[in-house]
Amino acid sequence: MNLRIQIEDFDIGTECDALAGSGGHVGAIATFVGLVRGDDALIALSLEHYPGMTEREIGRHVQEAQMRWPLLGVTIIHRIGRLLPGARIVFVGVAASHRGAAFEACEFLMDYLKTRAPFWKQEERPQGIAWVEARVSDDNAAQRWRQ
Amino acid sequence: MNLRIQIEDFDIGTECDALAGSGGHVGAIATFVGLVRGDDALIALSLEHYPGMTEREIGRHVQEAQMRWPLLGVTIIHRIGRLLPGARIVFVGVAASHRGAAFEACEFLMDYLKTRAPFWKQEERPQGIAWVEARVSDDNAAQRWRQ
Amino acid sequence: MKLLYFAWVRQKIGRGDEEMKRAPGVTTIAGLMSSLRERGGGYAEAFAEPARLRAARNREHVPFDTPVCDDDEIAFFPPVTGG
Amino acid sequence: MKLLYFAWVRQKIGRGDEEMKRAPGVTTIAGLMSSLRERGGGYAEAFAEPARLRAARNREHVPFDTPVCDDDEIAFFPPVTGG
Repeated sequence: MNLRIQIEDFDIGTECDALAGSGGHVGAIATFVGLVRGDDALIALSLEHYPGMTEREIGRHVQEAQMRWPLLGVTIIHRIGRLLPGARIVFVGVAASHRGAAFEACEFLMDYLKTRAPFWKQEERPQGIAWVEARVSDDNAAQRWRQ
Repeated sequence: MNLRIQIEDFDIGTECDALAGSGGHVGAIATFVGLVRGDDALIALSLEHYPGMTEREIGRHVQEAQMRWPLLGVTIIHRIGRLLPGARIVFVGVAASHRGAAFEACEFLMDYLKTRAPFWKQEERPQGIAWVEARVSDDNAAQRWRQ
Repeated sequence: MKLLYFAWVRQKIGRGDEEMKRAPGVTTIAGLMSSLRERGGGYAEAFAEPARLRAARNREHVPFDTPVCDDDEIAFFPPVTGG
Repeated sequence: MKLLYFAWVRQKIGRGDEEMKRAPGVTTIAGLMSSLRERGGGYAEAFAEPARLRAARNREHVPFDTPVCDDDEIAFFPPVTGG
């Protein structure tokens, strides 16, 4: 598992190469890249996290994914700080022998990250700055994995 | 839609950058990279396709994906020719506003590509070279989208 | 008519494509397969078991009872295995 | 005790963390919230509506009736919004 919470941007090709490894066992790499959307005149998105707790909670969900699916590698990178529209904000990459496990684990981890990971977001718009409230629809997406 | 059947390798970072665009509308990029697995002493995998028909059939499935989900971009690259274990063989990247559409369309397109796209594969092993037969389990994966 | 062969069909026949003048009696893909099989040799091998083959007419998958015309592109291949 | 504040809780209080000596009467997170609210000012604002807050003890989400010890790290924050 490769888990980083960082201010810096990341390089998708480098992360995929690392996930591919050199053993010839990896047949599938599913990745997800989240970008800051410039909807509703968004100027910037600022992310804050709880250092230590964020890594621990994400790590626990990676372990859960590793128990559920036969995975050969997981990389999660989440950026914090002030990000402009179009900026990369999150990367999840999952390597497995077969595509089903890679896709499902990647989506499982993203649903968790987008809803219950210990991050707080602030949106900067022409009319001011506001904290983002927790959303119900995202919770539903994460909830389906509990069934 | 960006669809290429090619002998050459591809660069995942470049493809993701192209999918991200510059409009600030893309919030989610789901990608899949397929690699040649070195299982059972595989020496090489050789792919053959039906030029013209392959592009047309894949294009039709991309259109179907675009009707099913609100997509902002689709890139499909499929390599042909002789590929060694560990080599990248296929890339599917889907850009959308939200992650659900990106994930589902990416998986839909991969299920199609892996089962019904007009490719034929030959496996080279120490004991000889053999054509790969169509598989039933893969057909089932593609079939679920018909329900 | 232009004929295309892929995978082991191509290998058995020994070529990937050829031009062919449609014989008057050949009106369907099934008829075309019979006439090709009668050439013997690799053709006889390639078309020995129609159940192992699929066909396309002008780059569309079609059943064997599909009519063929003089300027069609007809392809024969095993069931596709995907990428 | 080490206290941590995130997001608007941090903003209302005006700091992200502080050390605090636990008063003898404070035995749970709820008790700690009451004692912080009594400080007035930004603290009173931050802890005015407990329903808008969540708490963690030693980096684990916990309910408000969880006991607290002298060397705990206690964090207060709004419901997480994910990444």
